[in-house]
Amino acid sequence: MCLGVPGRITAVEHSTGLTMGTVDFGGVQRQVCLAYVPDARAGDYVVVHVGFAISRLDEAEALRTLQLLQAMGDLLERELTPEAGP
Amino acid sequence: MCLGVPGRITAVEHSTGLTMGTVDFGGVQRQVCLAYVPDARAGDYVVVHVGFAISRLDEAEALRTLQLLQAMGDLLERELTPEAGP
Amino acid sequence: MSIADPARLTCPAPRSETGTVLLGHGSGGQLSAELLREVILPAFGPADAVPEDAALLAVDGAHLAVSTDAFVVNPLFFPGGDIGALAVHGTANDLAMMGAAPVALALAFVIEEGFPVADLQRICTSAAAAAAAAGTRIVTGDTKVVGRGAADGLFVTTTGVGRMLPGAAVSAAAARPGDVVLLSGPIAAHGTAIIGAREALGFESAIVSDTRALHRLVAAMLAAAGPALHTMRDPTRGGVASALNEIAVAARVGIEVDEATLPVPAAVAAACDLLGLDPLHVASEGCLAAIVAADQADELLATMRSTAEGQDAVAVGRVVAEHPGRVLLRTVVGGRRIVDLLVGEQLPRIC
Amino acid sequence: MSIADPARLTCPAPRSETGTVLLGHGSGGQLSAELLREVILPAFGPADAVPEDAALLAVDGAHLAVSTDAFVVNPLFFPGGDIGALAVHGTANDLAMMGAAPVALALAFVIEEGFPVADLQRICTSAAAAAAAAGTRIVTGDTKVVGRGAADGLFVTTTGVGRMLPGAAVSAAAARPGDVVLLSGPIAAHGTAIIGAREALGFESAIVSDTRALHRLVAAMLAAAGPALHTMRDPTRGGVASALNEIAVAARVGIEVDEATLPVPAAVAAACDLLGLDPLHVASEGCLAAIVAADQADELLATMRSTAEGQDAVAVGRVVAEHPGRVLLRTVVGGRRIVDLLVGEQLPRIC
Amino acid sequence: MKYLDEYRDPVLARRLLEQIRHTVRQPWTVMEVCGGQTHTIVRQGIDELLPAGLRMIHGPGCPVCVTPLELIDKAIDIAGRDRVVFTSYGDMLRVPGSHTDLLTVRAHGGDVRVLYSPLDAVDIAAERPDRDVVFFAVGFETTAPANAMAVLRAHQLGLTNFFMLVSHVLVPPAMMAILDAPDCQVQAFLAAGHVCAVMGWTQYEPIAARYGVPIVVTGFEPLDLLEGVLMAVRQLQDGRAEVENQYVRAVRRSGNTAAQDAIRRVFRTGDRAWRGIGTIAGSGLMLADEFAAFDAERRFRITDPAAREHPACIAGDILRGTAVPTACSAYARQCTPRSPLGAPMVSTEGTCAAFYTAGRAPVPAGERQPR
Amino acid sequence: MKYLDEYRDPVLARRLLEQIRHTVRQPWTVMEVCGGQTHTIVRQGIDELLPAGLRMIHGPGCPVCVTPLELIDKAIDIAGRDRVVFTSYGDMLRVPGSHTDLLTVRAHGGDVRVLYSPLDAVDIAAERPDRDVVFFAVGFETTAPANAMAVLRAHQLGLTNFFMLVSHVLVPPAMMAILDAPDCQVQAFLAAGHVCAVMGWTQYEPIAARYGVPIVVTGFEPLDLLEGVLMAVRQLQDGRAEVENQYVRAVRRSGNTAAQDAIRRVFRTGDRAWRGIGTIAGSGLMLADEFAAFDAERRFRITDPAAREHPACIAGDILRGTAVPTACSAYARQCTPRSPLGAPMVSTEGTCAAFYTAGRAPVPAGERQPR
Ligand code: SF4
Ligand code: SF4
Ligand SMILES: [Mg+2]
Ligand SMILES: [Mg+2]
Ligand SMILES: [Mg+2]
Ligand SMILES: [Mg+2]
Ligand SMILES: [Mg+2]
Ligand SMILES: [Mg+2]
Ligand SMILES: [Mg+2]
Ligand SMILES: [Mg+2]
Ligand SMILES: [Mg+2]
Ligand SMILES: [Mg+2]
Repeated sequence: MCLGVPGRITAVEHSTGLTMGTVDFGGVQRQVCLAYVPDARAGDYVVVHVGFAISRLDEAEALRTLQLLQAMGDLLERELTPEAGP
Repeated sequence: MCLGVPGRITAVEHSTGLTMGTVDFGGVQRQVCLAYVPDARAGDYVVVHVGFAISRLDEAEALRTLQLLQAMGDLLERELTPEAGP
Repeated sequence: MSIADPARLTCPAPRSETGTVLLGHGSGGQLSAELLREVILPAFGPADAVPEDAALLAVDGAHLAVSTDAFVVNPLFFPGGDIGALAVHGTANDLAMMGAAPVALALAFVIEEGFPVADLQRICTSAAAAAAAAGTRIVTGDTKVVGRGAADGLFVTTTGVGRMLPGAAVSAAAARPGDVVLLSGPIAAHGTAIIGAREALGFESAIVSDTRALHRLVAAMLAAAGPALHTMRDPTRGGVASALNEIAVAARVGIEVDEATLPVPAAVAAACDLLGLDPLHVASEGCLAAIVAADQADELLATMRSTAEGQDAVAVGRVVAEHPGRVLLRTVVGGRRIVDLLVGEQLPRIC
Repeated sequence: MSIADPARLTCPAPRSETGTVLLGHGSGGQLSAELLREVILPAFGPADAVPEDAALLAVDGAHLAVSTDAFVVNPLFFPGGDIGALAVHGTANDLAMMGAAPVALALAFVIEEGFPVADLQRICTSAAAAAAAAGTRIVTGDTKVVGRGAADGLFVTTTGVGRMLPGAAVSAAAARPGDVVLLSGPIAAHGTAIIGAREALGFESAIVSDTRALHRLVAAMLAAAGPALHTMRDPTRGGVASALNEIAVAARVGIEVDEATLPVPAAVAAACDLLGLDPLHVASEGCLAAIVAADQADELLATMRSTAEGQDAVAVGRVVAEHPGRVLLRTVVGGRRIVDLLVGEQLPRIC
Repeated sequence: MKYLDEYRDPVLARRLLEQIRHTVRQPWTVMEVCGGQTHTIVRQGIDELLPAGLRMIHGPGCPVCVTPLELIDKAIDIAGRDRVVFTSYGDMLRVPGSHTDLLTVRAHGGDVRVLYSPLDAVDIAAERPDRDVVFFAVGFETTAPANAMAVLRAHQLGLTNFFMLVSHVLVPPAMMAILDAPDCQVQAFLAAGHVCAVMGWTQYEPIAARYGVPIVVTGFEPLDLLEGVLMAVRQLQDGRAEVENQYVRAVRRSGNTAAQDAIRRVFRTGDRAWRGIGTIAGSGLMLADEFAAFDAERRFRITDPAAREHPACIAGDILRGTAVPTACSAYARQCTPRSPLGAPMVSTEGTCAAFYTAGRAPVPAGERQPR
Repeated sequence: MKYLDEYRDPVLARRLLEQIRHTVRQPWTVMEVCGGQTHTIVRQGIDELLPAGLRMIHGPGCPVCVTPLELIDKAIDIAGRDRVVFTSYGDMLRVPGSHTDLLTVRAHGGDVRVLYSPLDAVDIAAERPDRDVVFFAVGFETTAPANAMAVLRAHQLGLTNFFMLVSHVLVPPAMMAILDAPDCQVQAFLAAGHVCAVMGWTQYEPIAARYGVPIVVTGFEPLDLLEGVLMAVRQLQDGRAEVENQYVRAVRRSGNTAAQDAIRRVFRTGDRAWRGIGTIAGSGLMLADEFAAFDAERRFRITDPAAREHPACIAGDILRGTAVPTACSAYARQCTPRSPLGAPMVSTEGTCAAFYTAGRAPVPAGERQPR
């Protein structure tokens, strides 16, 4: 369910009575409703589903996860190396 | 003005509240309004304009005209023959 | 010129709308010629190209003809045929008009979504049968589907590759004063059958389209008197009028046609009378006009009459040196008028 | 088979509607294949025909290829091209995929009345320029006009006659286990550019169609290693998935593709992510897939990269004896799945 | 086809021509009133066959050509609107308005349909209550009964979405206007057979008497026209000025009274503008008040500024015979049959169009005389 | 693309898989709830890479597949009507109703349009007051805020021609229904990351506690899923049953409260039928009374008889795990993914479709056991 794609807000627009913004998805742009991410600003990344930003992406958390994975990988590799058979 | 074509009534129809009929134009048929030729019957020839029969064709008169033309022609030819130069 | 002239016969003439494509631009008449001259030829050149039914190509010693036509006939199924057979005959005939026999056909469909598969099947079967009957085959094709309302049912484009028949050297530009104009059979049946098959005008008739392939007739004519056969053209869109005018212009000759000899079937004539159409403007799809050397005209006529397709062939006129680029009609009562190109689209008249 | 399987990737699969032509029947995917198998081939035969991009003909010693395609792209003008150039490239490329260089093109328009003549002029000019750039010419054509609402602006059908290049002996059936799969460049740009150019979904992007002629690339490949070149196909409708599946079926081989090597430009990948499309299903118009003998693969790759059209050529997979008729993808994370044909029309997903 | 083929017989035609040549002893000018007759004459090249002194002038009898520019513009305006089905006889679609024509309106998406009969428009209205269906009711007395019946039928069916844009004209006032012109050259008329099939010919008797012109009610086939011409020149030669009926097979003296009743019920007579001629008193039919609800001009407010003929056009002079087309500054330059500026070029039977298609060269600007 | 490409890294994926293999010490069955996650698993072939004893079951999380047949039929009925613009996400167009699908309705002339966002439907309604514009509002909690905003927007604009055909479903009740089944085999859940981005994960805490199942809120990229699986099996191996959040970059514990407020304002909770599963109490969202005017079911009286699943279909048994598809008399005969008779063949992630595409042969009629 619920194809959600991360994109970067490039502009925010309030004129129509509904907070809208332009979101860039790696080279593809679309107007997106930002009403549910009232704190989001240009430059922020959001998850977009059916034309609505449903969540801001947390860069610090994302980085931490990736670093943990990386670390876990390294750890694992060290763990596995002695066991590795032919 | 007023392209009018002779055709032969092949059927008369009163059911719709308007006298209509099928008219055959030498192999092409169409529904035609017969309201203005109330005496016309299947077999009669009528002049049709924009889907309306506007006149019954008078076979006797038509024949008479043609015969007159024919006669006139013959007469003329006799008249002309002596005068005809080289 | 004091002779009755083309533009006087359409009342009134349409305004030139250079900014917008009109239905009349596809009619095979004046607007079609204008579009060709002002838009198509300037892009694809040469600007002074003689409009022929097919292009000639020489590839590695093989002498080929190539022709393409899009078919948008409505209705798709009509008395005497359907769009599938028509698309095969039309292209096979365009090849035949250049003296070529079809070697292979390509067929591309554009189909509106919602089109019944059963109808598509009928059309395919009919096209295949027509190709087989014409001694050829559909060797490649394409099928595109467009959204509802983006096409009217189904369109077909056929392209033919033909091999030049021995002795063929025909061209619209090859007509010479003194030549005789032959018609292979009755005219205007296809166009009137189509108009009759449409509902909007409310007509019914037993008129049947004459759609058929003519390459056997052409082969017989070439075999009988190849060099005497100067020009052939199938009077499809725009009718005999367009075919003869194109020849008159391309060959810089005049053409004179005798109205009394024109083979217009009675029911076809009636339909034209009724709608105010000129049978010379109405399409045939199984008939050809040939311009032939006078001394071989009788022999060619006899040859044509010995074929199924040409059994009603007649001589209808001759090529003259006068009034180059113009086609004149000697009327039944002995008058003369210019046979004009259809101006815009064919519209029924009340006047 | 425990590998992830085609039908599982479209959710849900469309119901078979044998009675009605759907948009999906023109998508180049499963429904297209079904229509070909159940309607087109039974009529035009042979029923077991290998679907090739062009038919081969021998006429009086000349070795020819013939191909036709109808073009119904919407919008007519799109980033990177227009329907005129596309129609020339598409047909020139279908000839090239059989190892033929275009000798002549035929072009037929179907135009909706009301179409701007200026747009028609642009399209003609663009088609003529594309033909000239591809070393050929549009030698014959046709123009039909249909009523308002009976077509969506303009359709073009192009048919190409090609001469076989020396050394060309390619066929979808010629792929052999051990062969290498090459792609001449980035994929899916055309299809995403078109979707982006449509208004309904509200997207904008700088993606540009890759439409271009590939016959020079093909000539270079044939010159470099003709006999090693077993199969070529341009992944247009239905994308790389359709092209490779057709080859796998025709040659009764398996094909394995390495997802990590697939050249999908970043913006194209983003557009596909956003709409839930698989780039393997999205059309390219300036790219070819080639199946080549393994021992000449590197040389061919180097030859391709030395041309403008093939500068980003890559090897993306290989032909195997296993799972004949199936294309398998080795995914980026090391899994495997079957690369299916697009089932119906391409629809954006929410799920 | 019976009643057609017999009247196209070449032998009889030749005999009639001989008879005409035999009869004419001085130059005469005869006007055929009806565009349909003009059509036959032009298509058959009959005028060319007549003896040199016998000149045919083509009358104003083409309903398509005399429909005023203003009404064409109204039709174009209505036809371009949403939710309107605009229906018409085919030939009206080509007529240029001030800026465009109905064919172009259709090309740009207007729902413009060609019908054979006005009853078909009523049927469409009955089937499509969600659309306003408008019929462009042009024509002479021949067409009026058909259009009247369409209104009666719509009334009977209680339709509220059927409308007529009416531009009906009447022949006798136009004939009198022609005869009243100071430089009138017409010496005899061929009256329009189909108009008379509806109206009879009693209306013409006072005209023949008052103006001293022979009037021959004439049919449309070659033999009809030749016989009509023969009857007219015989009267001229004899010094008679009577109404005679050539078209006896179709026309009775009192015409079709049922059709006349329908016309009287649905329409009233009023002044009407003729394109290129101007307003002729009592020469038009308008919807009677009882049927005003079917009047398209009432239903659709047309806010366009009044239509104006092109300023360069000297059609008035040409129609009055005081200038020839080649003297017009627009002739064969901006104004051609394919893009006409004025009525005499619109109608392909018009004087300017006839000059143009005969290839007559325009007078160079320097040599043109001020008028 | 940032936030996507990093999570498709093959090296890290291999390491996570090693870690999973390293962790798993006994067979476990984990259900990913969301169809989007199923999509990634299938497209990336992840299930094939997992250690043999670790089985993924695909959950009911495809809104397209669980929409009840009856509602599909209603959509088809409405979409075929005159003057209706029926709008939908693309994937709903393929779903078979009792007799046809929306693609076929469009092919036969229905104005059926694929939109990317429900706000686009509101725009169409504002532009076309002459049309009823209906949006097919399917989806889970992720989509509900978007559809809620469309209703609020239509309300704000005062539109009276905008309607929603609502078939919203909620995840937690469905998870409980699965866990309540007597033969439930699910031992841990990967919860749907985007649902939780909206709703947070507090709703899942009582479920984890009551049923003793680990629940890991998980993203959609390959690394997300592998990490989610790893976290789930770690809990299983450790004997824990907690709610954990793998998708930390996008999901907060309390979710998106602004979005939750909009859902609560526009919708109310009620019982909802799930295709192939049956009615689950409190598992659906319906329009609140305040917005009943936008309800397409109220606007369009649907007179069709109630939809009925095919009599041969034993979907119920299959979904309860008491029969395998090959035992169904219709399987691979009348019922295939291209013409499915029941929900497990409709959804390409369904059990019947999975069996079919894996090439499993039907049991011959004679050998089929009575059930
Ligand atoms: S030539 Fe044209 S502009 Fe001049 S008088 Fe004639 S119609 Fe008018
Ligand atoms: S195979 Fe088809 S009919 Fe049988 S249970 Fe599965 S979905 Fe139902
Ligand atoms: Mg052709
Ligand atoms: Mg042709
Ligand atoms: Mg031709
Ligand atoms: Mg193709
Ligand atoms: Mg249609
Ligand atoms: Mg092709
Ligand atoms: Mg192609
Ligand atoms: Mg191809
Ligand atoms: Mg042509
Ligand atoms: Mg359109």
